[in-house]
Amino acid sequence: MTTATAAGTGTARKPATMAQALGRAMRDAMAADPSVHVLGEDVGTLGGVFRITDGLAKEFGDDRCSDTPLAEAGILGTAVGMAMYGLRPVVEMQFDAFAYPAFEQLISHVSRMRNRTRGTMPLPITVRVPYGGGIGGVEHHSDSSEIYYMATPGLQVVAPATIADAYGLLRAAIASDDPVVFLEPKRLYWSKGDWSPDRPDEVPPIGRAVVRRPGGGTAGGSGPGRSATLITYGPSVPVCLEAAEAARAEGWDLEVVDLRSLVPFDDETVCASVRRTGRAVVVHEATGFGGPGGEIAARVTERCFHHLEAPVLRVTGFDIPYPPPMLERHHLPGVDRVLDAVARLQWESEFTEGRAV
Amino acid sequence: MTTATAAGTGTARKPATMAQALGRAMRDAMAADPSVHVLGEDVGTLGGVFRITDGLAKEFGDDRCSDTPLAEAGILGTAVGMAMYGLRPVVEMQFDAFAYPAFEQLISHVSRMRNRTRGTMPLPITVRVPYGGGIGGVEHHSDSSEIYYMATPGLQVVAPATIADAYGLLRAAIASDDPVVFLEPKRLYWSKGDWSPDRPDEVPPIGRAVVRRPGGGTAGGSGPGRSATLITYGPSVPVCLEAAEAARAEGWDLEVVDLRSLVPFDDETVCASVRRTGRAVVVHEATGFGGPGGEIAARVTERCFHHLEAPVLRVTGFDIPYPPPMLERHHLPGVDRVLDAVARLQWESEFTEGRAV
Amino acid sequence: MTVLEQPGAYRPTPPPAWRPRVDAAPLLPDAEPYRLLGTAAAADVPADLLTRLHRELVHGRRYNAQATALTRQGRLAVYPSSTGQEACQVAAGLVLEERDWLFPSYRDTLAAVVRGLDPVQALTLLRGDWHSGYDPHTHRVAPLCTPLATQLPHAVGLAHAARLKGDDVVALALVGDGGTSEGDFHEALNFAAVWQAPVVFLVQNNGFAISVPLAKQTAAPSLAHKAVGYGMPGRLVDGNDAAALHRVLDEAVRRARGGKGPTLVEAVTYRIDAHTNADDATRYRTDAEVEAWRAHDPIALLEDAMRDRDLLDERSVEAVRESAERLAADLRERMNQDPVVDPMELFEHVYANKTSQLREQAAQLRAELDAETGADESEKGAR
Amino acid sequence: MTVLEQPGAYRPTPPPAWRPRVDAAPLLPDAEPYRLLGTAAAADVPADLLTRLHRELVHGRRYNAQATALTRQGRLAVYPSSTGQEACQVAAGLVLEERDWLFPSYRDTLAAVVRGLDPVQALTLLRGDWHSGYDPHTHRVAPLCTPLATQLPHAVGLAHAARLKGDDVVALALVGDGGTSEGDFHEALNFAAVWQAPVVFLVQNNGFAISVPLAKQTAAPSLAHKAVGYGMPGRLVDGNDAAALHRVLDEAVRRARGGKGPTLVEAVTYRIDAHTNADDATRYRTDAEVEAWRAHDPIALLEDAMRDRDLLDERSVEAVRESAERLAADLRERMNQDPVVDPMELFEHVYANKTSQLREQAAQLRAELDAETGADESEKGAR
Ligand SMILES: Cc1ncc(C[n+]2csc(CCOP(=O)(O)OP(=O)(O)O)c2C)c(N)n1
Ligand SMILES: Cc1ncc(C[n+]2csc(CCOP(=O)(O)OP(=O)(O)O)c2C)c(N)n1
Ligand SMILES: [Mg+2]
Ligand SMILES: [Mg+2]
Repeated sequence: MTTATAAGTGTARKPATMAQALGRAMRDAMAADPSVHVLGEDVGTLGGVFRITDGLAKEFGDDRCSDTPLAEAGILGTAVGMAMYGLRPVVEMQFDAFAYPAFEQLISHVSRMRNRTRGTMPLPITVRVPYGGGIGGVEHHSDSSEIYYMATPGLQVVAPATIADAYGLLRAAIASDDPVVFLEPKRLYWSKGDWSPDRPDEVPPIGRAVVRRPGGGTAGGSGPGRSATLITYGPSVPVCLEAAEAARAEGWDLEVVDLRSLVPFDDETVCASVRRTGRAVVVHEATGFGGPGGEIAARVTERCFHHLEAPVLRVTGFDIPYPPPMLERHHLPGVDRVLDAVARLQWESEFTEGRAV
Repeated sequence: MTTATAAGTGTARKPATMAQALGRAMRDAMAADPSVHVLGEDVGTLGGVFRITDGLAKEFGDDRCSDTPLAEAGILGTAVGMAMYGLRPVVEMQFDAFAYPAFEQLISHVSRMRNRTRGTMPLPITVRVPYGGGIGGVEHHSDSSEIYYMATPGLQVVAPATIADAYGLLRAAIASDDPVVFLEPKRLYWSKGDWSPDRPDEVPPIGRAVVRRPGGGTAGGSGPGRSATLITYGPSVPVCLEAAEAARAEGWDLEVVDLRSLVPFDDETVCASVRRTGRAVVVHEATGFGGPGGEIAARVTERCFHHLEAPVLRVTGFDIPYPPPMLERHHLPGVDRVLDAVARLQWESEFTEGRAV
Repeated sequence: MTVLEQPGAYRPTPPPAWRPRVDAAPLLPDAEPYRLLGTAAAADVPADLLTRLHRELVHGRRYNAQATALTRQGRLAVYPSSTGQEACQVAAGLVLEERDWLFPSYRDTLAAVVRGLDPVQALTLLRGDWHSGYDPHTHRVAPLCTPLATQLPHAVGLAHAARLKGDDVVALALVGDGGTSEGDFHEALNFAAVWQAPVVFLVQNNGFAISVPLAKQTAAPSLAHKAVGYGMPGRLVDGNDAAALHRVLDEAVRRARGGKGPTLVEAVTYRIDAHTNADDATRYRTDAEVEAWRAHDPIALLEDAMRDRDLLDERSVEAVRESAERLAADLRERMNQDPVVDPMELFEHVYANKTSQLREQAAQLRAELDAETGADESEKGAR
Repeated sequence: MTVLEQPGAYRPTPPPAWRPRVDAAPLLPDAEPYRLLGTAAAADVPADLLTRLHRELVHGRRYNAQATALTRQGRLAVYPSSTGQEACQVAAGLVLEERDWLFPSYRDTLAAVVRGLDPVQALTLLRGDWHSGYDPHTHRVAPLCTPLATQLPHAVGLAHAARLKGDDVVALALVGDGGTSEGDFHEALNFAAVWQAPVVFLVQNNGFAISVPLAKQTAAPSLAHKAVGYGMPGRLVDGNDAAALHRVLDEAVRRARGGKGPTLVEAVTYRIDAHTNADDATRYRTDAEVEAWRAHDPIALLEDAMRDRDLLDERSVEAVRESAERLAADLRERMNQDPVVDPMELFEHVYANKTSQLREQAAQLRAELDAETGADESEKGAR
């Protein structure tokens, strides 16, 4: 399994997993603010099926970290009521596909209550969703459903890819007065990195993308050359970093932009990179058709049309229900497919003939 | 209210409404195939809140057209069971937003059962959804949620814009062995056209777009000139036809492509038009960010990049919850906004100076 | 069901008792709806309560008539009337303390008005100028809820939160007979019972969900019989008997406040008007049925009981009617003024801070509006 | 709840009776779970039924052990064991006619196997080579359902459809105690009762939903008490007493078949293993609790009762054990073979006909696979 360590800073003096960083973020938020409450299925005694909430019930009591009855609409619906009364609920959906029963509450209430009440009743709810595949989960355990949330005004949609972001973005999500769908790439839960729980790194706020890997040779706006931008987020960030590394061998110089949040979307950072490179590939696990990549490609194209040497391409999951474990590797966008897409970015125009694509 | 008559064929010898055509489609399907069953809230005695199922319970009995208890997941979930036993349920969701409670059944079962069972258990279910705005409905009565369905592999997504299509596509949807989300543009329910219930027009199958308005002057592939393609569907088709008419005055020659179905998507027809015109605007009511337009713009760009004189633009609803009745006209994409977008298609390059944009 | 007789003595070690079994009997509703008016016990209802109820019922009926009239004048987009159900509305509006919360559906503007909300604010959704016309905190009235039964978990969550904070707050949530079929009803009641949340669920069983009669909605002996399945008491009450309703709700609210958990109350009533002004009720019910229910009118029931106790005379009836007319006139007048709507507000409340695309879109609309105004101005100038 | 006494005689015209009121009493479960084994009535259970139940219980236990072992060998991705719940599984698997339908959850592969499904096919989902390993029509077993309670409306719809078609078919749907909290449970039971669909709901109340004990799941006297709220009978049965379960389910199936509508059966049992092999049950329950339930083991219970009637001796026990071993060995052997998976199948069943983009994507994967094979071949060639 690919890990996020590629983005880390070297010697793992204090190696931490993303799971630990997420748990710590909730712990610190609960310690700092008594209105933060965690609820969901198995989040208490068990500490969650991924153990992300481990220890919270013990430290803060069952009332602050509560096992609920097994009903996702009920969980989110009661969280709405709690938020109406001034609490900051952090809700865990056990797996991505098990958030679907809560869809009506999410769309018709969570996303709209602030607007409905002219700002007088914001709902500071964080909906944590372990999402994506790559862990060998059977049906319904590997969905990537971010487009459903992205397409719903009123929701923020956040997906960390690094351990520092897992902590920093989750703290920011809990502190946000707007509801946040917080997508935790479950196959990065056990990725390790150098991170200090006592002095967690400052990270940019929700709504800001970061260039995880600047285009080496051509950085600084020196024009397209043999460079391109990989636009990605969540579990695909490590894949893109690996692809960018591998691409050096082919003579490509790839920037990797980690979106960090899909809503708000950071056009500025993304478009600055694409204007630098002139080419872009969007990479995500979710299915392609109607998925996030369409929006991203379309808005980049609207804004950077005259800088583009080639259409923005997409490397995504196939347009199929998520496959069973034995076949998922064929579905997931991996390094090879990213490199294939890069190769299709119409380099011919600038080629010295004879170099293979 | 704009109507679809613009697409009609002249003297309304037998004027029919889209509502009538839809009702007739169900009636004829039920008469032709005893396995077709209609179910939903108020579809029986009342004939539905839009009267689309009027008369069906009387003609075919309560068992063929049944009022259900008030529970959308229950309606769709029992329809799944009925389809498992060989029936062809046609389910009515009373309004677009009231389909959300059925989301889990739709995503986790309706869309996946065929795939799950390796094709041995297809689910020929039609989910009729009165959708979109423009009827002065209060909150939750005007949503456009097609992206949620488009992004879900296994579902077909159909949206008629004409009376002939309302009938023909609904018959095709009911006859389809795959589940279909059938989006009925509710503000076109009372649009009138010349249509014969006894000899309904043949229409192309689901999955085929049609050019509703060919580019007059430049038709036949004579290159871009001052032409562009409006790509649209459902309630925005009449808007685009009106815009195309108005655009003549500005010297623009616009083709209007009616997608008819979002899934399957007819790349061929759409791209052929865009290659002819070199410019395109996607028009729909749904919100822009993460909406259908992103996918459409992205795939057109992927396929037609070197034919494009300008980026594919989008004219959509704003990225806000659907507005209250008194403000909805500001939200809905109308003729003016379509023309504005057309004007922004970077015509400068081919301009004789001095002509205003 | 005792189709199979429980056989005699049991010899093996019985399985461990793993939970306290509560006794089901006290949770079951009585077979007949609870009633006060028209019974001997009506004599014990405090006179001032009856007077208050009467005043609100008469005002409420007039309010419903006025709101319906406003739909005909195009001043309301739609109105779901509570005519015939005023007793439920009034009792729900009166039974709570100021610090408590009310969770109404689209049909329950009257309850909100009884609780103190300005009717113009209460009608904002139905007028069409915004989704909700009031700050929920001012009168502790949640926004009118349209997606059926979805407000119930909100009420549970709020009541639970209040209890966690140590506040003495009860939530009262309204739902229709149709709404009880939704999954959210089930989940809300279950959470409430497990959490022992201080919440009262009032089902206004008005016999229909739009056109669908109760018999197609449920096969249960009564909706109140659902309560035992969650471990909370279920009460059945005559929904047209304002005094009975007030007493049953008051009892349930006290129970909740006392830490004894939630109650489900089913009020059997009838929707005299069509579902909304847009509905044609003759398609699914007979005039005879409506007439039979008119004979069990909540105002008439109360007035009879008050006359029995000499609490009502022509003068006092007239006085209440007059004040109802004044309220109606005021409502009519204020609703006849065009509300001030600002299209730019569409972008204001989607998020705490506008996203960049909302800023772009707001600028676009601003420009369009300016162009419109500019065109108007120059047109005016030209004339 | 009779906090408020129903007052005396009622004078006004009572409101019209608008629906037939059913009597609640027969719908309520008994306070104690129904039991046969260990009671005098066990003597009347047909000997061949007991022998059949015994054989299946022993096979079932061995099956569970084998499947769990296969997770350790990496041959199953995950296994939710039904050890301790075999009586529910076996009774559910045996009680139906061939034409009837079974709706299992992820935990109910054993019931499907008892019904005749090949265990290798039943385990396909959990092995990870496809989402479902069998054609549901061959044994009339719906695909194992993972999203909790979502299979219940399917069972209702299927049973309803069969009845509409005039077919004499009953559906039996399994769900866990946790699953009863989902909205789909509520909606399914309500539809079933309103439609009088021939369906039986069997709740395997094994005390836990993963780590969450029943007391945090419901405050109800029992889960069977939910039935009255839908207007169907609720039965409570000892879920470790195979004979009692078989009788109660048989009765419910007959009732459904006879057009008398649905039944809710709650079987009180216990999950002896962890939730799945991936779960650590020591985090949320004590060994003492598990041991107490082991003392109420379904196989031991049945064997004791059979010994009382001289229906079991060492030889017959040994024979059953041996056949169980043969089944396990066969399962082990067949599961140890790598299943044939074809990546191209990913695109085959999404729609009846592939969309153009699925064709494109299939071509892409085909090319990738060919390239891989090509690379392999040339590597081989080089060696
Ligand atoms: C989730 C959902 N589905 C459907 C509707 C459409 N709808 C509005 S009112 C109504 C009937 C409600 O009946 P009931 O709960 O008895 O309340 P009543 O209108 O009688 O007060 C329906 C189906 C809705 N508002 N929400
Ligand atoms: C809709 C949904 N939410 C959450 C889950 C995750 N999950 C799988 S099993 C389980 C517990 C189920 O408990 P119960 O219904 O009692 O059945 P048991 O596992 O005890 O047989 C949970 C929460 C799921 N499968 N589906
Ligand atoms: Mg009603
Ligand atoms: Mg359980």
